Amino acid sequence: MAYNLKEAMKKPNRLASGHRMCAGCGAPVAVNAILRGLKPEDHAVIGSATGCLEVSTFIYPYTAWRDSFVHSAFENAGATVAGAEACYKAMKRKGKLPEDEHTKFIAFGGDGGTYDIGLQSLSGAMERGHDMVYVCYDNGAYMNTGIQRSSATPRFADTTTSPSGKVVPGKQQKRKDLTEVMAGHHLPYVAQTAPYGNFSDITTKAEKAIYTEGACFMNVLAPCPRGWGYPTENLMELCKLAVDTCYWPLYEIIDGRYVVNYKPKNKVPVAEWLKLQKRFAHLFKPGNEWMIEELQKEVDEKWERLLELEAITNKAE
Amino acid sequence: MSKLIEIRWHGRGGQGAKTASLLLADAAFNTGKYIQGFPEYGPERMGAPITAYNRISDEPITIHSNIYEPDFVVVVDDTLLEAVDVTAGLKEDGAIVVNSTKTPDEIRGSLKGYKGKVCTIDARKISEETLGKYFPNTPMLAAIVKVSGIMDEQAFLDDMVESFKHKFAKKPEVIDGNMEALRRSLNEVNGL
Amino acid sequence: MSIRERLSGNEAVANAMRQINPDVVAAFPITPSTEVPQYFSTFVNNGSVDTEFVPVESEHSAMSACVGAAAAGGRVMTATSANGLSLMWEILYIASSLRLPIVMSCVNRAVSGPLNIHNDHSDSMGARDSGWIQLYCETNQEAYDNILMANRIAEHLNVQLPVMVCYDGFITSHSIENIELEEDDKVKAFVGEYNPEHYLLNKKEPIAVGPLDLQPYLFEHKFQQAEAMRAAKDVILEVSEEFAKMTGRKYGLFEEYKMEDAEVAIVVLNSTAGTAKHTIDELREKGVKAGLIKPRVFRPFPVTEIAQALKNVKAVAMLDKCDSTNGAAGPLYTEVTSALYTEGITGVKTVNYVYGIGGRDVKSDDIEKVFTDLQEIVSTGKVENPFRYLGLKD
Amino acid sequence: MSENKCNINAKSTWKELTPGGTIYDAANSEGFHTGDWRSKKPVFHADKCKQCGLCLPVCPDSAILMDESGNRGDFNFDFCKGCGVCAKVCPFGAISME
Repeated sequence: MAYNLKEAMKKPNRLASGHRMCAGCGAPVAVNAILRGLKPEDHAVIGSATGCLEVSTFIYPYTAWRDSFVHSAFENAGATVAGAEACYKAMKRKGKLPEDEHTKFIAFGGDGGTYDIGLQSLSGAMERGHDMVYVCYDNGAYMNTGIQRSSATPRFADTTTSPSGKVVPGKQQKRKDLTEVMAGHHLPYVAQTAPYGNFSDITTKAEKAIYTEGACFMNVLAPCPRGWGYPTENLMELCKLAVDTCYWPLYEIIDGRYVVNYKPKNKVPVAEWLKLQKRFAHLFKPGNEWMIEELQKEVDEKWERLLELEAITNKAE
Repeated sequence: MSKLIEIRWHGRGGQGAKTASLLLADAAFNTGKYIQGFPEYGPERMGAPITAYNRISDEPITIHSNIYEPDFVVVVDDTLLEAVDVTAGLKEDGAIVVNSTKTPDEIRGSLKGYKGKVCTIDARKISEETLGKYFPNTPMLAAIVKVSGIMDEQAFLDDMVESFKHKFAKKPEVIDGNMEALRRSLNEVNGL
Repeated sequence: MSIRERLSGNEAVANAMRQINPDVVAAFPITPSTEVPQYFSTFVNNGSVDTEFVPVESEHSAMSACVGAAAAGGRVMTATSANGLSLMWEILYIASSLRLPIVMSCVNRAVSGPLNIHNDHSDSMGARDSGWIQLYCETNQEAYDNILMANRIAEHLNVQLPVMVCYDGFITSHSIENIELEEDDKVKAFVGEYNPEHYLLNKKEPIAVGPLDLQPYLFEHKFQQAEAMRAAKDVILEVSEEFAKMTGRKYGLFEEYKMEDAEVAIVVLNSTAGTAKHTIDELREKGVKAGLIKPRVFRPFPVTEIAQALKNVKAVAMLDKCDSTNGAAGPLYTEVTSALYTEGITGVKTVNYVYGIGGRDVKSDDIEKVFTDLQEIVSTGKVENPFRYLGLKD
Repeated sequence: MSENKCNINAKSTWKELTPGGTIYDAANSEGFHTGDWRSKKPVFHADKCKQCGLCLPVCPDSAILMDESGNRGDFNFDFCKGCGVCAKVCPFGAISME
C-alpha cells in the first residue's frame, strides 16, 4: 500500500513516550519511523546494542518498548536477535507457538555497536540469513560514552578522541562505508535512509526490510545534537542537507540491484551541511579550506560511484 | 583374565593405529569387558608418530592416566623402531607385536635389550592377499588378540563378523576378505 | 533398563543433547569440545532432533545467541572450551544475571597462553564466579548424567540460573569408555517440557529483558541471584534423587570415597579422582587410611557439607588443576580451607598442590606421593609449605 | 496511559524486584514523565495549522496528541522535552517556542 503520512501516524508509537533520550535526538525519531513499517497485528522482538538508545529506553523498572525487547551487550545485538529468531523457528516447528501469530525480529545498534565493536556479530547474523532486520542508527561517533570517534565518523570531524588540535585537525580517516560492506553479504535487501520529508523513504524501506524473508540491513542517519554541535530544533534540517548534499544518499540494494531513491537536481555543496555543525567549525577557519574541498571530493566520488553501480546493476540482461 | 590389561599402540598418523585401538576396545566391550580406548592427544599429522592406548578389564576401570608400563605393545609400522622407544616400560612378562616381514629374532636387535616375548606379523602380505589393499589395522587387531589372549578367539571372530556387517552394510562383498584377514592373522603371528 | 554402551565423553554428551532435543543449540568449534556440536549437527541434519542449530562465527556470538534464544523462551544448550569460554566471558555474566537457564558443556582445557590444547581447569575455574552453577564430572558417565539433570536444575523456578557441566578435555571427552545410557522416552519424560513464565515470544505479554539497572536496583538483583545460587543446592539434590530413582546412579554434592575412617584425604575434581581411587585402593591394601572427596557441585559451593565430611581427617590435600596465580593457592584449596574455617574446624592440616597444568599427565604414583606427604604432615604435625606443585620439573 | 504495574520503585526490597530485571509491562515508561526536562515550551496555534501532519513523525517523544482521524491536537506536556524540532518543520508557523 502506498505510503500516507497521516495513515502511518495512526499506528501506535511502538517506542513509547517516557524514554530518556536527549531532547531533539534523531534516534527515537528514526526508530519509531522504522517500527511504523510493522503491520499493527504483528508482534516484534526488538534487540538493541548497548548505547544511547538502550540505556535511555529501558531503565529499570521502565521500558519504552511496546514490543518484546532484549538487550545483552554492546557488540552482540546481531547474535542476540539471531538467537531469538532461531528459537522462534524451533518453537514454531515444534508447535509451541500459535500458528496464526507472526513475530518479526529487529536489531538496533548505533554506529559504535554496528560499524565497530559489533561488526563481527552483525556479519555472522547476516551471513547465516536469519529472518531479521538489523538497523544501524548512525550518528557518526560513540555518543553514549561522550562523543568518541568511530569508523563512521566523517573525516576531519572533531570528537573527544579525534580532537581538532594544533597539529592534527580532527579525525584523519575517511568513514567506513558500512552499507557497502553489507552489500557484500549478498543480502536480499539493504537500504540506506534517513528521517526525511514525510518519512515515506524510511518507513517504506523498513516495511520492505521487515517483510523480506531473510537477513536485511538498514543504515539510518540519526543526527545527534550534542555530538554534532547544533541547536536541537535543527534535526530535520541536518537530515535534509545530508541527503541534498549527497553526503548521505538514499538508496537501496534489492537482491544486488542498486536503486538510488533520490537524486537531487542541484546537489547542495557539502559546506552547507558542515557549517551547521560545531564538530566541523575548524574547517571554516582561514587556511583550512582544503579540508572542505577534500570532503566535497569524497562526497562527489562516492556519489558518482553509486550512480555507476546503479547503472551497472540495472543493465538489461 | 581378571586383572587390568594395558596395551600401547605405536603407529604413524593416517595409518589407523588409533582406529585399531578403538576396534580392539569395541571387540573387548562386545565380549563383556570394561574398556578404555584413547590416543595420546595432539594435533594429528599424516606420517608423524602417534601413540594410542587401551585398558581392558573385567572390573570397572577408574584410572585415567596414560599408560607407562604396558602389558603389551603393538607396532603398526616397523620403521618406527628406529625413531621411537617402543618397548619403554613394557613389562618383561608381556609381549610386543610388530608389523614386519622380519622374524622376531631379527626385530629383537632393534628393541634396546627387551627380554620379553617378541612377535611379528606380516600385515602387509595378509592384507594385500585378502583385501587387495594395504590396511594394516585388521591384521594387527587379530595379532594383539592372539598375543594378549584377552579374549576368546572364536568370540572375537563372532563379534567382528557382526561389526563388519554393520560397518560394511553398503559393501557386503568386503566382509569375507576382512574375516579371512582376521583368521589368517590369528594363525600367522610369529614368535608365540 | 539402561543400555550398555561404550562412548567417548563428547559422544555421550551429544547423545544426551539429542535425547533432550533442545530448541536451540548455538556453538563454535574449539578443541576439545568441537565434537559436541559436530555430532549434534549430524543429529540435526539427519532429523533425529528438531533443534535449530546456529553455527555462529565466534563463541561470543554463541553465548549471545544462547541469551537471545533463552530469553525468547527456548531450551538452549552449547559447548565450549578454554579460549572459547574466555571469549564468552562478558556474556556468561549476562546470561546468569538475566536468569537464563542455558546449559553448557565446558570441556576443560588450558586457557592460552602460550597456546595449549590439553586439559586443565583454568577455563571453568576462571568462570567460577560468573554466576553459573558448575557441575564437575569424573567420567563420560557422569558427563552424560549431569547433562541430563542440568536443564531441570537450571529451569527450576527457585533457581533460573545457567549450568556449566565440566569434564576433562581429551581424558574424558575423547576416551572411549563403558557407559550406561537411558532410553530416549525415559529421558524425555525425566527432562520434561520447558514452559517459562515470561518470554520474548509471548505476544500476549511482551516483556523487556536486560535493563540499565542503576544504584537503587542492581544490589538487590545481585542478591536475588545469590539467593538463587543458594537455593540451587536443594534443587540439585532433589533432581539427583529423582534421577537415581530412574537410573540407580546416585549423585550428591560431592562423592566420598573411603572417607568413613580416612586419616589422610585428598580433594580433587574430575578424571583425576578416578586415578586417585585406584591409588587409594592400593594404599588401603598397605594399611594406609586414605580417602577422597570429589566435589561434583563446585557452584554453589557446599561449605558446610564439605567441611563436615573432612572434620575427622588429620590432613587433607586439595589438588588444583588451575593456578590462581594469586601467589598462594588454587581455587579448590581456597574454597575448602575457607569452608573448614567457617565451620570452626581447625584441627585438620591442609596443603595445596597445583598439578596437571596444560595436560601434564597425572599418574597413580603422583597421587601416591601426595598421600606420602600427607602422612608426613600427620607424623610431624607440621606443614612446611602449604602451597606446592605436583609433577613440576624442578 | 499505563501505570508501572509492578509498583517497583527505589525503595523496593529484593523480594519485590523482578528476577533478572525483566519487565512484564511493555511501554510502562508512559508512567515516567519527561516533561520537566523542558526549558522552552511549544505553543500550538490551531488557527494556523493546516493538518499537514509533518510535525507528527519528527517528535522524538511522540508528544503531539492526535485524534482518531489523524488530526493533531495540542502537545502532551507530560513528555514534551521542548526540543523545538516540530516548530522548525512546520511550514505554516503553527508552532512557536516560548
